Amino acid sequence: MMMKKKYRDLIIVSGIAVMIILAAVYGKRRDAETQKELIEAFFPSSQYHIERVNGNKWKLSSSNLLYSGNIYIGEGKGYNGAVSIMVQTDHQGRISQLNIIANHETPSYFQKLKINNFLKTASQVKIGDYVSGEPIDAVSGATITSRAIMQGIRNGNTKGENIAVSNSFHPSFGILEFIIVALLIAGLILQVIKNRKIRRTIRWTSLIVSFAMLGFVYNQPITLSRIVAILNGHFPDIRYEFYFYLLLGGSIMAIIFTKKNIYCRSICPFSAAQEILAKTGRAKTFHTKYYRRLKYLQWGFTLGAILLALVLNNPGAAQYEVFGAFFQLTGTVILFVVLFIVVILSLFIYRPWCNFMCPMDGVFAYVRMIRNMISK
Amino acid sequence: MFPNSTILGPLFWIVMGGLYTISFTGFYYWITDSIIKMNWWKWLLSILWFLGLNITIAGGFTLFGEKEIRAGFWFLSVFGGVFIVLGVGLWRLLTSR
Amino acid sequence: MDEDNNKFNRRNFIKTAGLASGVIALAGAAGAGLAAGSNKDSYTGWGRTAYGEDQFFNRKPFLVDTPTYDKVGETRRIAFIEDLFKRNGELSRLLFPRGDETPLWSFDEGVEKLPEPLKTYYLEHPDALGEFRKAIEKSQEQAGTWDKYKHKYLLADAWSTAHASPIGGQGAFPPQPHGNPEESDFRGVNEETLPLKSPAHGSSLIKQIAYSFGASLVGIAKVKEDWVYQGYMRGVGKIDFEVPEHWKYAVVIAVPHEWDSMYANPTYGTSYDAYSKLRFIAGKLEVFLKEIGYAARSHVPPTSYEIAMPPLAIDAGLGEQGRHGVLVTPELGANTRLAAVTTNMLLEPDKPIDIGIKEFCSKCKICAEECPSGAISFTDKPENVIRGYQRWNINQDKCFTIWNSVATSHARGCRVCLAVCPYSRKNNWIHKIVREVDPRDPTGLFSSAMLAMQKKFFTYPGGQEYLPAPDGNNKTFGEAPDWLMTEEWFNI
Amino acid sequence: MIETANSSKKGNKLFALLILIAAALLILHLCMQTAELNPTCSKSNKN
Repeated sequence: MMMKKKYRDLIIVSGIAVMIILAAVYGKRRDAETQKELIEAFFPSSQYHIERVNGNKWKLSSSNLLYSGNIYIGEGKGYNGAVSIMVQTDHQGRISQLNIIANHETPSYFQKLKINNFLKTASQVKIGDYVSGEPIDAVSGATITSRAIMQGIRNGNTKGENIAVSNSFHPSFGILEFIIVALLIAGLILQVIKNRKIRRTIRWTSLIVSFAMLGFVYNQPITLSRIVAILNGHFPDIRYEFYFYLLLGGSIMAIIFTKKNIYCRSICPFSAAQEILAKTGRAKTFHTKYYRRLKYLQWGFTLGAILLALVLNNPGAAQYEVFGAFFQLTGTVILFVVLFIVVILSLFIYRPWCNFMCPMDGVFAYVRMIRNMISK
Repeated sequence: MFPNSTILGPLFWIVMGGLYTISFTGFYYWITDSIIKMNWWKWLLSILWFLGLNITIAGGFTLFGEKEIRAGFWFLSVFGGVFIVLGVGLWRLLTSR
Repeated sequence: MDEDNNKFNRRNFIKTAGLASGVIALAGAAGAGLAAGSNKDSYTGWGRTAYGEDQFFNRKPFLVDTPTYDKVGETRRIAFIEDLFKRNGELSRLLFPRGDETPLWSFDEGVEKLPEPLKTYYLEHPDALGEFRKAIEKSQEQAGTWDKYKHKYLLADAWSTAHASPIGGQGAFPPQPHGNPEESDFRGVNEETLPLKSPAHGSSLIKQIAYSFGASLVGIAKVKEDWVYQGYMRGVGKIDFEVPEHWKYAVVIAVPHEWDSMYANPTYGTSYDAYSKLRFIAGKLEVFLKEIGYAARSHVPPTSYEIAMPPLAIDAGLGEQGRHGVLVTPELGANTRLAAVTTNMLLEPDKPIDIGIKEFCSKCKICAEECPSGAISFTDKPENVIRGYQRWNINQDKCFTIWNSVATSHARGCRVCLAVCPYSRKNNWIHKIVREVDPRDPTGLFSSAMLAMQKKFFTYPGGQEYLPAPDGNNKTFGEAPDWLMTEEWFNI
Repeated sequence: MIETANSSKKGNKLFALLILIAAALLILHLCMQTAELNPTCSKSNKN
């Protein structure tokens, strides 16, 4: 019996891994094919002549002096992975066109960013100014994406022209990182302390800190799209998002060494929200004979979303959490309806989102499965 | 409120006053007929909740009246949601013990 | 037994009725809200009476001794050439001389060939000349595409033209002054002047009169030299002049634009509705002052003035200056248009107020984000020093290029910054609560929360969208009133 | 100590139903999001 379970686990773990790898490979291939089509979409061959110089630089000629020069294609690290930028400059290095040709940012967020205004401002600077840094201010509320755009311009230009740049590593340790470390430590302490009163104090303190700071102030939970971005090979820029590595690494390490999912228990801001709602409505744990089936549905859903996003090569496609809707009031109408249902449910049953819908539950369950297999 | 009449406005508010009185009396009877034990702060919270709900609805509809439809819906759903949650919490508080 | 039963039934009835009336009361609240929102009395300054006492914001708690603009170092008066319209007018006369065939100057000749003071100005502001050239190009471009839009905006254009009709040309009111101010401001002054009981009486009287002429807000300030233009005087011409002795006090008058059209800028709104009202109010006040024996000169928009209005209005306690350079008043927000009458009547000046506009503007930035021209600064703190005063400064030239780009029959302005300003709100209970609470909250948390709601709940099309194709889609911030939508009344 | 809501009770069927509705809505959300994310020229990509 025990042997049988072990084999079953092995099949599940490796099966999922194979599916993810296949989906990622397929998605990558599709992306490469579309590159040339993308340029031609902006510069149709009837009016323009394009000639490939290298992977990042194309020569452009046409009757219009403004639209002849170079095209650079570069990538910047956005919130959910790469943002591909196409810059067209005239012979003086002035930017005449600046386009985002592909991005993996979640559409509902992306549209909020007034990106068109930003692009206009960004194209008023010479392309050379991007080599040394960020010549214009990032759009507040879209810092990562605006930085990604500037990074994409720099990346295309420097790679296309073989300009050497130093990309030094300076992980910044700010308030956010401090809070995350504190929450991780509190989560670990909870595993060892037996005194109920102290446990309760620590748990509620960290829940409220997470609710307020990770939720409302920074709005930085772990989201599925970021996991997919990593699976897709796009690691967030450690210079700006050191916190993310701390959060994800800490949570996974905690599972490996203590078997406990401290992220969901006491760090996730939306779990904190549900705890508060549960306290308000005196919610009870929901027991149903279909519990297992609902759980498989939840995990299958997560896997499906991951595979979908990998095949589309677009991590944003895996986004279905309601964090944004709850903490920042961003998201589609459907997500708001879901959020409404979840909030009402949370008043009566304990943590409905975590138990029946949250994708991170599946991700951490998978990590724990691997851990259990190896430790045996 | 009633642009072509000077009397309908005051009448409206008289009727509204009546409605609030009746609903308060009705609530009082519900409470006294049930096992719920009320005290001053429970009364205060209940009244504040109902007042807040009124203001939320009036606020949302004021925005509708200003042709700010989107803002009105946002206002109603965000604060309405908050008031539903508070309402459940308040109910649990009233019925506790 | 029977009585018990009766009592029980009555009790049950009231219980049910209570529940029902609770729900009906909620519906009533909804109805009252709807009515409050759509109530025409909420169009501040257009209330049932011209005196509209209830619309005013109680300024007493926010009176301060020094106005909220920041003086840093040496200050100086404003050269008339620094005024966009005066400058563009001078340049246009060279480029497109009336009757004369050949232009006196063309862009290709370069800055050096320009006459003074244009030459010095454009040498100091090299971008401004290029921006004006772009504005002219945009204007021609828009004239070419106007055919596409002229039916859609027929009513808006006609409405704007109607308001503009008493403003320009020979028959304009108030008539342009001619001759020295020492002469023209005293022309027709009643020789008999009755002794005034006190300056306070004077102020009170003038305000009542101005309200009765249709002013929404009236404030009184001492004329400060820094706010008086230099280099040009109406009725005299291009001269440098000392501020005339008899410009002792300025009565500053404010009116809002018609609200619905203002929200539907840039294509449906106009500046002329407020301008023509202001001209009538200020012109009549000038006549009134002369009739009771005092020298008076009205300073009215669009260009007939010797005094810069916003700082004067700050002195008069009407409001404070915002990021977009426009005066923000507690009652009307940025939907405030100004005129003034200078007089030698002894008046009691009002005190300036501080309701925290600067703090709010430093965190809001909606106008900067929405400005189609990018003329409004994004800096957190006001960084420009303009003639010795530290403040946010808009790029006039870029702003004017957009005037020429929007889908109107000719350069009729934009005013998007007035429409999107969170302070530009009509006078109903929900905005009144915000208006009263916000300046009383020293922590700024309330305004931050309101700002978050403002940004979240309301739709902002975003800068470029206000322009015609291909740059944008002729979007407006608010929906146009049906009486300005041609398609509601005509087949187009 | 742990209070539980049992699915055999009538009211709790509603909870299960609501969970399923939410799940269905999430599927709908993913579908619509995917449709919007056509990688070559989605609306937001065009300047």
